[in-house]
Order: sequence, then C-alpha cells, then structure tokens
Amino acid sequence: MNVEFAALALILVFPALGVIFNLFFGARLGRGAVNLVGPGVMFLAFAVSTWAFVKILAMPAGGALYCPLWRWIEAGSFHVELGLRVDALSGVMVMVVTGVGSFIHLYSVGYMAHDEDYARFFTYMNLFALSMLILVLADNILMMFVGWEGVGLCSYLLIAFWYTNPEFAYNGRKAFIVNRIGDAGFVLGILTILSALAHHGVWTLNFVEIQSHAGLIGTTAATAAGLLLFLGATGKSAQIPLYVWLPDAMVGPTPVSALIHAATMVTAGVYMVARLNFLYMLAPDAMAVVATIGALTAFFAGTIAIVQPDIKRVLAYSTVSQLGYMFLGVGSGAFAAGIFHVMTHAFFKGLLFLCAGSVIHALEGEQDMNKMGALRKRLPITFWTMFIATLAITAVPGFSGYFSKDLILEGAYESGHFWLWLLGAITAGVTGFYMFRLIFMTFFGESRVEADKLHHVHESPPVMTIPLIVLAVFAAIGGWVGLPEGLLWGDAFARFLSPVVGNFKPAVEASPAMLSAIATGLGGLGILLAYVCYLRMPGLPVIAAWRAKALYDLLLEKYRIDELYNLIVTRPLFFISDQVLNRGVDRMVIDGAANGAGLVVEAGGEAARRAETGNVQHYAFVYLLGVIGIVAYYLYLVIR
Amino acid sequence: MTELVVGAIEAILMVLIGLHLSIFLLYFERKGSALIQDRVGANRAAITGFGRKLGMPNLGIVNTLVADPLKLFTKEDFVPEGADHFLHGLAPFLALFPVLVTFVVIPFGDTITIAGQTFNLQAANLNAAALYLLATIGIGVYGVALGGWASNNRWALLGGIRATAQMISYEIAMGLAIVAVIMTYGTLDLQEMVRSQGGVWFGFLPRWGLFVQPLAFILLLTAGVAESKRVPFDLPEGESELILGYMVEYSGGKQAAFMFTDFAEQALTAMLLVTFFLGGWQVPWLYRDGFHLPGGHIIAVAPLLVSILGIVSFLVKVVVLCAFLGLVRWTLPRFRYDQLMRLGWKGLVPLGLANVLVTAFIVVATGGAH
Amino acid sequence: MVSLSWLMALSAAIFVIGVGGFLTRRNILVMFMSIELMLNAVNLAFVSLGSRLGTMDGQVIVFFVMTVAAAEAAVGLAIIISIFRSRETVHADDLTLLKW
Amino acid sequence: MPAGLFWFLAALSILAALGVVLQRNPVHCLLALVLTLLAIAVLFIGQDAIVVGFLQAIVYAGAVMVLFLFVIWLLNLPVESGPTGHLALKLFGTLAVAALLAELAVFLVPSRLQLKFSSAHAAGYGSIDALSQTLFSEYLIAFEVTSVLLLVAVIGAVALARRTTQAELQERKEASARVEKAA
Repeated sequence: MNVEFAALALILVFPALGVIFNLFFGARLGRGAVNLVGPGVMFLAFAVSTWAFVKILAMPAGGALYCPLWRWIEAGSFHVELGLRVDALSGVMVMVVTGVGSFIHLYSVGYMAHDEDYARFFTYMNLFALSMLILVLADNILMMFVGWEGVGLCSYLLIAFWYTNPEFAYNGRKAFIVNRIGDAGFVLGILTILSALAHHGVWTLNFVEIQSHAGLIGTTAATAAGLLLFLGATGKSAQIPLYVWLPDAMVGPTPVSALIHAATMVTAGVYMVARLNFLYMLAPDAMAVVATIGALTAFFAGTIAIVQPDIKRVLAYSTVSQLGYMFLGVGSGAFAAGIFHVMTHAFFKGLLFLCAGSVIHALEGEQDMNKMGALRKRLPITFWTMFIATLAITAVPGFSGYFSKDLILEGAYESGHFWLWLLGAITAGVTGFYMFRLIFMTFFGESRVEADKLHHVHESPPVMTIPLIVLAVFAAIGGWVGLPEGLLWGDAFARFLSPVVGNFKPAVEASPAMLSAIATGLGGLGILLAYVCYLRMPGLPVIAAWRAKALYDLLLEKYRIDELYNLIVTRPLFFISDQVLNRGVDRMVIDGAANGAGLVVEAGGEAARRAETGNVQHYAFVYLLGVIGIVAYYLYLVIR
Repeated sequence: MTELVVGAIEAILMVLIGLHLSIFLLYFERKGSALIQDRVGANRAAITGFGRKLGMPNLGIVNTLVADPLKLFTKEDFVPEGADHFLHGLAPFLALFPVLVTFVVIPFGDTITIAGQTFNLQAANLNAAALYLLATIGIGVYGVALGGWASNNRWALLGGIRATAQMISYEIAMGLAIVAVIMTYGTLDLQEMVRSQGGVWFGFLPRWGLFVQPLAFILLLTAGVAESKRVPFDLPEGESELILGYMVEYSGGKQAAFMFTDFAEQALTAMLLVTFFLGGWQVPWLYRDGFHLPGGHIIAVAPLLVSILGIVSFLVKVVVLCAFLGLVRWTLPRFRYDQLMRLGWKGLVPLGLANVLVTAFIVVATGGAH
Repeated sequence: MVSLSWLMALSAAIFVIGVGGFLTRRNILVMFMSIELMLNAVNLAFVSLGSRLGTMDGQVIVFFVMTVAAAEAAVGLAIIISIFRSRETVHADDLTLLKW
Repeated sequence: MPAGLFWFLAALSILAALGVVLQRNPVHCLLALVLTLLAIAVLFIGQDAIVVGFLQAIVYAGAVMVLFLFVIWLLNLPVESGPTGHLALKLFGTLAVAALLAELAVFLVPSRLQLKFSSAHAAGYGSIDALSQTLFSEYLIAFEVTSVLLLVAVIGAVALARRTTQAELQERKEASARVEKAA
C-alpha cells in the first residue's frame, strides 16, 4: 500500500534551508542565530520524520509513503523520475539519521562554543545530514548516488574542518580519495544493473521497479552488480580493503566523528545492501563475499583497537569492527539483524563519541588515554552515560547491543557460515576487552592527567550532557524492540522490516540460547581480562607488550596496511606519473607538439610577413588577380 | 519634326522670359532699392536726353538695361595669376546653365489652339519634371564652388565654400517642400499640378496650392531665396566681409553671368512658387468657356483669349512675386553664418519633415491624391 | 534599341578603368573616386539588365548601392581627414602602418 | 534610347572615366567623375530608369560629390607633379586590367548573351510608383536597414572627423588625475 505524502519533502527542505541560512547569513547574524538554526532545522526534520514514521506504523505491513518530485533526466526511453519514498527500512534509517543527528547537532552547540568558524561548521553539518537524508529517502538508485556522493564530499569538508593544519587537510583528502575508489565501483554497479535490465527492454533505476523486474537480472549480472556495489560500500562503510580513511578521520571535531560513525555515512553501505537485498539474494556468491569481508573486518579492526592509546582511535576501530558485524549480518541474509545493529550502533556509538568528546573537551583537547584516568568523580554524567554505552557495545544482556549482535551471530551461524560465526564470537570477546580497557584507563585507576590541566577539569554544560542522557536511555533500552522470539512482543523489529527485506530462512538448525551464551561468555571473558590487566595488575600489559613486541608493534601500527598501500599503489602511481607521464608523455610529446606547432607558425609567419607591405594597392592587385582567376573559371564554364 | 520645332520655340520663349525677368530684376534692384532707401538711384544715362525732351522723368532705365550689360561685356576678361584657367572660365557657365535649362519645364500657359493645331504651353513636357528641377538645382552648386576655388584667392575660396554649404543645406529643405507638394498633387508633372489647381472651393476660393500647403509655400520661399544667395542669405557674396565672395576675381562677362545666375534663380524661384502654390497660369474663376463668377454669372470668353489670359496671369503672378522677393532683399538684414545654418538644419529641415509626415497621413487618410 | 552587349561592354570598360585607377593612383582620394567609378559601372549593368528583364529589382539595387555609397563616402572621407590630420599625407604608399 | 545618344554618352562617360584616372589635379578628377555620373544618369533615364537616374544626379552628383570637393579643399591637396606611384605596380596593374577587360569582352560576344529579354516595358516601368511598390514591399526590410546604416554613418563621420576641443582635453586630464589620485 502506497500513500502519497507531500510532507516528506520537508525532511529535505529543512536541512537545505539550514544550509542556505548558515552559508549566507550565519557569519553575519552571529552565533545565537546559528546555534538556533543549525540544530533547529534538524529537530524540525526529526519531527516530520516522526510524523511519517507514525503513519507507516499505522499502516498495514508493507505500507510506504512516497512523494514524487520531478523528472530529472530524460534521454530516449531512459528517464529518471526524482521521488522520495519511505517504507519500513528507510523509515528506520530516517529516524536514526534525524534523531541521532539532531542530538549531535545540539551537542555541537556546546562543543563548538569556542570555535570561530561555527557558521561554516553548521553549514557542513546540515549539508551532511541533508546528503544522508537524500541517500536514505531516494526512491531510485541514481538519486541515492547523489546522496552517496554528498556524504563523501561533506566528510571531506568536515574532516579537514581545521584545514590550516596540513595533516588534517591531508586526512580529509585521504578520506575523499579512498571514497572515490569505492564510488567508481558504485557507478559501475548502477550501470551493470541498468544494462542488465535494459537488455530486456526495461529502462529503470527505481528500486521498486527494479525489484519487480529482478527476475530479469541473471545470476552473473547480479553477482557482478552486487560485488561492484559492495566495493562502493567498502569505501563508504570502511570495510577491508578501503577502511583506512576512517581512523584518520578522527582529526575532525568530535561531533563530526559522532555523526560520521553513528548516524550518517558509514551506515550507508549497510543500508544500500539491505535496500538491494533482492539483488543480493540472486547472487549467493556476492553474499558470501559480503559476509566474509564483514567478519574479517570485524575481527581485524577489533585487534587493532586493543593497543591504540588514542581514545577516539579506539572508538574509530571499534566502529570499523561493528560495521563488520553489520555486513556479516546482511551478508548472511539476516538483513533485519544488520539494520537492527545499525540502529542500536547509532545509539551507543554516537553516545560513545559524544562522551569521548566530553572527556576531550574537559581535558582541553587531550586524546591520549595514557594521560587520563580517575575521571569518574570529576565527570559523573559523562562516566555513567559512557558506561551504559560500553555495556551496550559489549553486548551485556539487556542492553541494546546484546539483542542486535546476537541476532547477527545467530544469522551467521544459521546460514551455515560456521567459521565466520566463530570469528564474530571471538570478536565479541575482543570488543569486551578493548572497550573496558578504554573505560578503565579513562575513568578508573591512578590519575595521569597533566598537572596544569587537572585543576580545571569540569563536567560539560547541559547542552552537551542532555544529548548524552537522551542517547544513554536509547542505548540502554533501544534494543528491546528486537526481543528474542516468543518473549513479550517477540522480534517486532524483524517483523516490521520483513515486507521490505524478507524473512530470514535458516539453513542450519541451531539453539539461539546456546549461541547467545557462547558469545556473551566470550564477551565476559574479554571484560574480565581487561579488569585484570588494567585494574588488578596494571603492569601486565606493559610486560605483555615487551614480550610480544613484534605483535604489539604490528597492532599499534595497524598491521602497516597504510604502508602496504603506499608501496603497492601510491608509490608506483607516483613513479608512473612522474617518470612516464610527466617526463615522457607530457614534456616530450605534448609540449613538443605544442611548441612544435608554435615553431612552425613562427617560422611560417617570418617567411609570410614579407608579403605584408601595408600598401593597400598591393593587396588590391592580388585581389584583382583572384578576380581574374574567378572570371577565367566562369569563362571556361561558358565556353565549354 | 513639328513637335521638335515647337519645343525649341517654346524653350527659347521660356528662356527669354527668364532672361527678361532677370533684366527686370536688375532694374528693380537699382531703382527699387533707391525707392526704398529714399534716393534717386541710377539716374545718369539718358541717351541724348531722349526721355527728358518728352517731359518724362529720368528713370535711368537705359542705364540699367543697356549701359550696364554693354559695359560688362566689353570689359577686360582678367584671370588672376595661379588660377585654374579652364575652370575659371567654365565656372560661370556651370552656374548659369543649370538654371536656364530649368525654365523649360515650367508651364506658362494652358494648351493653345492656333490654326487647328493644339500646342501645350510648356517647353518640355517631362513626366518627372519635379525631379528634374531638383537635379538641375543640385548641379548648379558646382558653378559657384568651382568659381571660388579656381580663382586662387582666399576670399573667393571662402565664398565658394560658404555658397556650396549653404546651397546643399537649403536644397534639402527645398526638396522636402517639393516632396510635400508632389504628395499633395500625386504627380511629378508640373502641367498636371497646375491643371489640378483649377476650379474653386466653397464656390469662391480658387483651388490654389497655397491654401493646401501653406507651410510648404513658406519653406520653398525661404529656401529659394537662400538658393539664389540673395539678402538675407547673401553670405557667400558678403561685400563687407568677403568683398564679393566667389565672384571677387571675376570681371566682365563672366561676372555678369554670375550676377545673372542670381537673378535668374530669383525668377525661377518665383515661377516655381507660382506653379506650385499660386495656380500657375490659372485665372481665378476662368474656365475653358469663360468666367464663372461666384454669384453664378457666366461671362463667355473666346478660347484663344482664355489661353492668352492664362499666359498673362502667369506672368503677372511671377512679376508680383519677383517684386516681393526684391522687397525682401532690401528690407531684411543679413544673417550671421551660424544663424543661417541653424535656420536651415534646425528650422526648415525639421519643419519640412513634419510637413511631409502630416501630408502623408492626410493623403493616406483621404484615400490618396489620384 | 541599343544592344545589351554594348551596354554591358560600356559597364565593363568603366569598371576596368576604375580598377586601373585604384591600382595606379597614389592619392587615396582619387582611389576613392575610382571605387565610385566601379560602383557606377556595376549600377549601369544592373539597370541595363533590369530594363531588359522588365523587372524593378535592378533599379532597387541601384537605389541601395547609392545609399551605401553615400554612407561609405561620409565615413570614408571622415577617415581620410583623420588620417591627414595625424599623418599629414594622403598618399597610399606613405600609409603602410599595417605591415610587419 | 536613340543609338546616337547612346554612342555619345558612351564615349563621354569613357572619356570622363579616363579623366578621373589620368588627371593630375584632384579637382579635375572630381569634375570628370561628376561628368561620368551625369552621363550614366542619362543612360539610366534612357532605359526608363527615370527615378533612379534623377536620384543619381541629385544625390550622387549633387551631394556626395560635393562632399568630395569639400574634403579636397579641406586637405588643400597640391597638384601631383611628375609620375607617381610604383612603376612596377603601374605596369603589372595595367596588364592585369587589360587581362580582365579581355576576359569580360569574351563574355560579351552577343551570341553568348543568350538571355531571353523583352524590350517592351509595362506602363509605369521605372516610375516613382513602380519603384516605391517594389521598395516598400519586397525590399522593405533592406530599406529600413539602410536607414539605420545612414544613421550609423552620420554618427561615425561626426565621431571620426571632429577635433577634440581644448575643454575636452582639459576634462580628460582632470579625470585621469582623479583616477590616479583615487588609486
């Protein structure tokens, strides 16, 4: 059942107005206006989203709202109609984006209170949210790509927000370029779908229409399209091999990190895979690749997070790891579980970043956990909210992360990926370890804060703590919409999404309680290990690091993936650019042609200029010769 | 062949009329101005006192009409050093010739029937006579221009330049006036124009062009005076400034030719005004069969007499107008050169254009002149 | 009736005389006059052909040629005066500024 | 047009045209040109192109050529003494002109002019009526454009020929001084 609902456009209009206002009038009208408008438009969009979401809930299963806009491209039989569409899947996403986004915006008011460039900051933030909303609301894949590109651009702008620092600007550029690689795959994926359908005379990019004609797409084409699109997703959602930009993105302001990691951008890949579930269902090989990459990324990033000293870097790798879970989920066919994890992750990871921001704010920009400790008493609200978020991410039963992660692991196991399940379960332990390492090092133990900063460590203002508290509530209870089957309202979330993403069909029978117990047990083990290492025996990690120095260094240096990329991609590229293209092609061939043309013209001109006497009669004489010639020609024609 | 002979006779007749009018104007110049200025004027030459013996006052008429030309044509023809001999000689001819050939298109009477043969009293019955007028008047510029230049004299050159500029400027006003007239009558043929001025309006008012095109009349009058370079437009000659302008280095017969040109132009102007605006040879209320007086009375007149009356009417009108032009010459002071140009370009030309425009509207609105 | 060939021959002769004048005279004013000669030769050809064909088009074109010649004379002579003011000469072979 | 008149006018116009080219004195050249124009005007009228013929006399000979005369006076041109111009140009120019004349002459052999001509004209051919009918219907746009051309020519001529007055020079100097001061 589809219902036209024009107010959907407002969800885009409000942030767009915010962008325009902040861009053109923000700096002129001052901080007060910007602080009102920047988060204000997001809350308005949130309100409209809620309205739309309530309407969807009120509809029978499978209902959707749509809002046609205008015909964008028209070329022969191919045309693209712009339109917005909200069904169960995009409804959840739009709620997450506007909801979490709103609170991050609100938090930013406090966080950016001392920054001069607040207007530019909120312009980018609004634009970021706008792009993500376009991505989510799009009813066709091309419009989705517009949003896809938009978030890429905004991430570049925001990561390099403090562009006067060359390193920050470099990191912004890195994010942009790595994203471009993925985007190339995405475009090719779109074209693959288009050509596969056009081959059968169907010219469309609309999701609903693609789905209704999905049978026309062959397995090979579906696999190719799925893999190419997934390449885009690895770029945007920071999966192996294109995850390298995300940890470096930490140089932007912390609310930006929260926005990137929780509400926008990185979840785009997961959303895309879930949105095109019908395509992936046609291509089991592509699904397997997605699940494998997801599980590997989850484990791989988790291990790096273990040794990182920078608080935001730990969170960044944890995001990469959690995103790996999501891809494991959608790759196993448990699309609802993946999206469920997107939602819960938005709550707790947004909260974690905001808390980390609060800590950094309190310590005047200090991000090294070796210079923290014992902040529990000084930052009570931050501590408690962050603790709740940590419980959620480590999947302590009852908290939101528990339900979603459980469903993913269950899906992985039941779809027959035993090894991937095992890897995911181990990663749960790793998660428990590095998250509690973060909590213990930051809030417990001896204070290692530098003396001159210690005396004005203070709790953040209410404009920052209120979003923390709100998000903490959701991080705690947000998972209850997906209670295990048979308990109270059962798996309401999956039932809600099933008209869009279909029901999960297990291939292998398993006991959910057993799987859950193993994963939770491994998580508890990780927590216990962290407790032992960082509270009971603080010397132990140092000894371990000394004993296994090679491994420790490898982890600390992120498996030297960046260096590897430098070696196999960047340096050869530079070499070819400089030695072959620059010195060979550019200077010799192109410059030679250009200069040669110039030389020929110059020499020719030098010879020809002698004919230019400047005397009009000489010119007239030559003209006359021409006239005589023409007359002679006609004479020839006549006489013949 | 008869036609050619008749045409030649008529042409000679017309030129003679023109020349005699010029002589009359010469006389008027002398005695008329004297009258206006309250002096006697030319009074010395009375051959053998012929007139006085008969008790007549000394009119000086012989002096003016005979002695002056005699003196002029017997004087030495002097050409200054460095002058262009050929052009110096050619210039007076170039000035006079176009004016004299213009006379032939002026109709001086209706058809006349003698011995069963009907003659049109117009030397050359051109059907584009109005254009012919403009062409010959345009060519007349070269006489004075070259006369001034060929004399190798600064005064003469200045006079020549002034004359040229003045004549081509006022030619435009003249042309515009004539265009309005052409539009009114809907023809280029002067005889037809005069014919259509026969008859009356409201039972008594002659259908003269003056009542239809009063503005064109004033324009043509002004421009005609300027064309003939007479006071108040005699700046090219300007005795007090340029001695005698383009004529300064001329003497004898050549100078007489230039003088004559001015008088002939004056006569021509008068004839054109009469032809265009004063009914030409038309006598008020006189038709082919006699006078039709406003009251309804008809006085029968013999056809031959009607034709002769027409010729007389034409001559009378021309003489009266010539006299009027002479009056103007001795009444108005001379313009300054900038005033002259301003009057021409900012006064007459816009007025002429407006007149043409209004005429065009009326002609179209009343369904054409045909 | 004069043969059309003779009329065209007259036109050609005047045209060629104009061309010759343009090529051989130094004075740009006289060169200008030679151009007028050429224009008139062409006008004569137009009128003659139009007269033989019985159409008014030839005459209309002559009318336009005259108008254009008037405009050309006005501007051209103004240019010659400007040149004379700055260079004190009207000889074509002294006016060779437009060369290498 | 009587044949005798044609031969007379043809001889006159060719002689006058040669006069334009061969006379040393620019004023004589100009007079020769006027004579050519008048001869051609009569040729026009002789072929029933009455209006155009008279216009040729009024506008071309009577006004445009006077402009030439003015310019000759204004420049105070001396009579050219001795042979002028490049000898080579004269030689080759004459040769080229002769070649062109020869070519055109070949064209004009009567047997080659195989156009279908009528010598009888409709009533009113060449009259002001006929010319106006054609001019204001078929060639209306060209006619209007010509008026714009004339306006442009007038403005261009004034702009080119007027001298800069002292007051204007002073004003320009002050303006540039102001600009420099501002900068």
